[in-house]
Amino acid sequence: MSNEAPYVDLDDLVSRIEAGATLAVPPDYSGVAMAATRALVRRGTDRLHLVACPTSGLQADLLIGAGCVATLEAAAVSLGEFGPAPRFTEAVRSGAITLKDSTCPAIHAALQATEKGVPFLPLRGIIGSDVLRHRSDWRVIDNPFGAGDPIVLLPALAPDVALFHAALGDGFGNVWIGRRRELVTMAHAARASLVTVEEVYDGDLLADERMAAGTLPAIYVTALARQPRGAWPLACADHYPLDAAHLKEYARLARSAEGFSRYLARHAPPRAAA
Amino acid sequence: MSNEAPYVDLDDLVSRIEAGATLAVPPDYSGVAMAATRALVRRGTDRLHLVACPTSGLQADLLIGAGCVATLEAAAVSLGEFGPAPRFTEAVRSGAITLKDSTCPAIHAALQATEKGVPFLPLRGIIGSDVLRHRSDWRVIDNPFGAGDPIVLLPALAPDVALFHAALGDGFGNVWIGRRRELVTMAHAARASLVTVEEVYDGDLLADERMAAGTLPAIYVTALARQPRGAWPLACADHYPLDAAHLKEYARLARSAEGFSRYLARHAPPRAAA
Amino acid sequence: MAAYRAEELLIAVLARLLDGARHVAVGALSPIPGTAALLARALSGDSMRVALLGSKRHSDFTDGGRELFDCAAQGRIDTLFLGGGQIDGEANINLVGSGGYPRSEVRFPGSFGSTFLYYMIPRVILFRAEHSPRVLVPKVDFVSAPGVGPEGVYRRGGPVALVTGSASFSFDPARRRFRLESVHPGRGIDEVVAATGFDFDRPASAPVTPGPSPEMLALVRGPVREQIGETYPQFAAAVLDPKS
Amino acid sequence: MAAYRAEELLIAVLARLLDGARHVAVGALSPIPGTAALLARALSGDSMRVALLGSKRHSDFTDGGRELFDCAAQGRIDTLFLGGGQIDGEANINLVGSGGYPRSEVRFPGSFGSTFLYYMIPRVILFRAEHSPRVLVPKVDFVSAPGVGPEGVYRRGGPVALVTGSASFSFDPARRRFRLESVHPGRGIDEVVAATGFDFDRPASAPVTPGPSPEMLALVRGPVREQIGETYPQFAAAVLDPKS
Repeated sequence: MSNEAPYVDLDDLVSRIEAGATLAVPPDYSGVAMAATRALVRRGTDRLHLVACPTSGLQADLLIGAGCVATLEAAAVSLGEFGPAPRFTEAVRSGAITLKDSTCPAIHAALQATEKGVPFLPLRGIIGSDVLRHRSDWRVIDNPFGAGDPIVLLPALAPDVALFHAALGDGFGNVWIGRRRELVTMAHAARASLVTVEEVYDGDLLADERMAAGTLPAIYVTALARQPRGAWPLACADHYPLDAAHLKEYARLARSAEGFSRYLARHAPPRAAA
Repeated sequence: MSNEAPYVDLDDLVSRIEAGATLAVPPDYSGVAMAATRALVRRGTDRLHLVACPTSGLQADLLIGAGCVATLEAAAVSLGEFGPAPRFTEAVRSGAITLKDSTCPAIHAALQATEKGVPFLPLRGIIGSDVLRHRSDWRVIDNPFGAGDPIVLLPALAPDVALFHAALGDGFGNVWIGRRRELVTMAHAARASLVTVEEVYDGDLLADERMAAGTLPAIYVTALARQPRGAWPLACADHYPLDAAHLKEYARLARSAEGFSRYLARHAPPRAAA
Repeated sequence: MAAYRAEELLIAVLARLLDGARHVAVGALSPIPGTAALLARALSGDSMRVALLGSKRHSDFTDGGRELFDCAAQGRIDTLFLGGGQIDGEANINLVGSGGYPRSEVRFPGSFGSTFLYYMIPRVILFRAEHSPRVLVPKVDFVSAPGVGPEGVYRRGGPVALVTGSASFSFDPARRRFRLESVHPGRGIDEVVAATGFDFDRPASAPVTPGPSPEMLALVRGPVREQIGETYPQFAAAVLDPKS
Repeated sequence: MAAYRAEELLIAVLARLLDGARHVAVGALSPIPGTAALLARALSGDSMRVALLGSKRHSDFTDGGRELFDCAAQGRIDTLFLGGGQIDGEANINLVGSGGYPRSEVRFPGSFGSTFLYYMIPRVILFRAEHSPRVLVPKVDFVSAPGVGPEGVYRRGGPVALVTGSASFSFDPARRRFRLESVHPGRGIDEVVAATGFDFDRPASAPVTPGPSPEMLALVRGPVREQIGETYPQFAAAVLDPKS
């Protein structure tokens, strides 16, 4: 509960994500920092190694379409009910991004390896899949506690930055994430965590045991920005649902490069034009 | 949120712990089911493989003194401010129990291995200690992602039963554990979890996102008993602090076998005498 | 004209396959399987557990995104629905893409958790509405997860059935083959054979898949529709609403 | 007679060793180190973080018992206090027992997290109030954690100092030796040598350990006493209360 809470403005927040950084982001239902993502696009930060923890949607599609992403590590990218992620699909076809296809529990476990300070974590399944065949960074060993029992080892995944949106942050820099504990693992594994919050909580989130149970302590939070509707057009917990009309329109526009450019010009114009 | 909550009485609850079972219990500050422990002693359940997750105090001392424990796996056992755990110390001296000395993060990680369904988890440190020298069940391998980098592998630790006390349980069998998440790992790793609760929560703990964040879902809860002051003489979250006078008296009595017998006769008399 | 929609038939077929299941998991992008699971739960008198990925109300998980996978690894989930961009005759599934890798001509979303769950959950039910040679192929272009084996690899589950918009199949891992169990009303067996890119076992005459019971329809159009609407609002409104 | 108690001196000595620390962890059964950490935090204007095992109010952790160890593994904790039933001249520590294993004649509580943290936290400060040949031995009977090495084993931290009721030492891992830094008021250097079961480096004349400043005493007897009282009520009441 020590230290002044490091609240900054949105542009300052995203300026801490350097070109070429390994950037971890949560799934669409978990608190996506969409306002910060648009700020990142406006800024033109590129060559990102984007890690979806473990899947992504609009956020990945936007960053890929805007040319911010060099490498994508994910278990899946889609717009959910609104169909395939068009810029992702197109980037795969054109070879514009390097793919590290993964599977959900592998991304969780690889982040947990970094959380625990170990070089790898084992995981069942996977052997016999083409996911493994294309991951030269994964290893198969014989389980030292068994015999003739091959098992996959996943190397620790250490993002430079975790970026997400949460309902509440307090004046000490603690962030309430509720039961979205994939955000906790991301923050533990990342060297720095940047968080936008819907509201500032008046008090100490760690002082009330009920709130503390769902709180990521400030230890792991590098900087915060207050950003009402910071997840829009995606949902933010109990604050607002996703904006279905907007996502439908995005899915339609992003089908073509021209449509996507129009979308960007409207929602994330380059800084000079803003 | 399905299923009827399996509330039973205390004796029924502890009858589900069979002689010879591997029993996981939390540290003294985390919600210890002391009333259930006394019921277990009264019942005379023996040959337990007791796993402290990762340390224990009064509970382990009581079970060891009463002859319920064959093997103890722990990172430490002590009465904290009240001194050494006398029956534990005496049982070590006399060789009455088999010791599996461990270290806190090893117990956490070995439970996480079972939680994740993997046969082992790696852990840093440990090499060069006598803890490792006496654990023939642990292995050292060369890190497959490095070179000349030995690392310990801990085999998964799978308790038959986890036993603990929590502040709240609801009518669906969900249990509120707040930020005492070692209870979550224990319950995930154990085949069955038996829980005593201080109070029954009127409503669904998973329906309120603030409570849900600190809730162990009923999926992992095998049976519950309502047991007000169920952690006494240890503390229960915000409900009551530990009973220092009682612990002082215990520490004094338990120094001798006779004193301990007197304590047992008063607080956990055998069933026939009760 | 039938008294129910095509989707309602599929929901009923999938729900019947859940008879006796205790804990059913439904992955992302699965409105029909999700509805089937919630229907089966309602039919079980709420004694069945359902974990619906992406849902807050119809998921009991509180330990973050990994809990579904950890829970499956602990053996606490007995049944899973999975889809596939391509499925082949040995029940290999492809959720990644067709026409080359990594530069796939047609890219699917990705493997999600299939590369793990297909090995770990005792009963996996494959579902894909489209029944065509494009989906049901002789050999998948990318194996997100293999239907069987490999030999010697730890595995405690796998595919037991495949339901499409035209038919229901069971799967025999020992013979690595599907077997036709029933053909949906209005479809012919020859039509199914022609639309399937792989060979499969079949009885001389396949029974017709039974339609949803009135009780099922009432639940799907009533309380279950509302429940699934939290996670799939478009689907609940456009497909399940009797007024739409 | 000194204007402070022996415990208050030790608290001051330990707090001074925390100068510049950013995140200090204190294990179980450590009232004096715990008080020192809370004092150092107060002196830092609350810019230092303290994680006090067993405390609810003076721990920011919300991820269960493993978080302290995970947090250390992530490199987020720079300083740790550790005790030892026995400590030897190479800074090996024994928290398990003396006189044989497993049937130790004198059993200590156990290794706690030392077998991990001693390797992982950059600065570990050893503390033991009792300064006797029984505690400070030539070679520990059981190595809960080694002071140095073994060679080739991943290690990013270890012992930097040892404080006892009689003196302060620094530790040089390259030479595997302690060096006497100061002797506490009222103790003589010969007395320290006689009470230490291992050999150590020492200057020709060792300085006297400075006592607590008035500011330190005021904090320890006031707000810090109340803070430590949550975790160590007996200690706060019996030792730190100026009225006791």
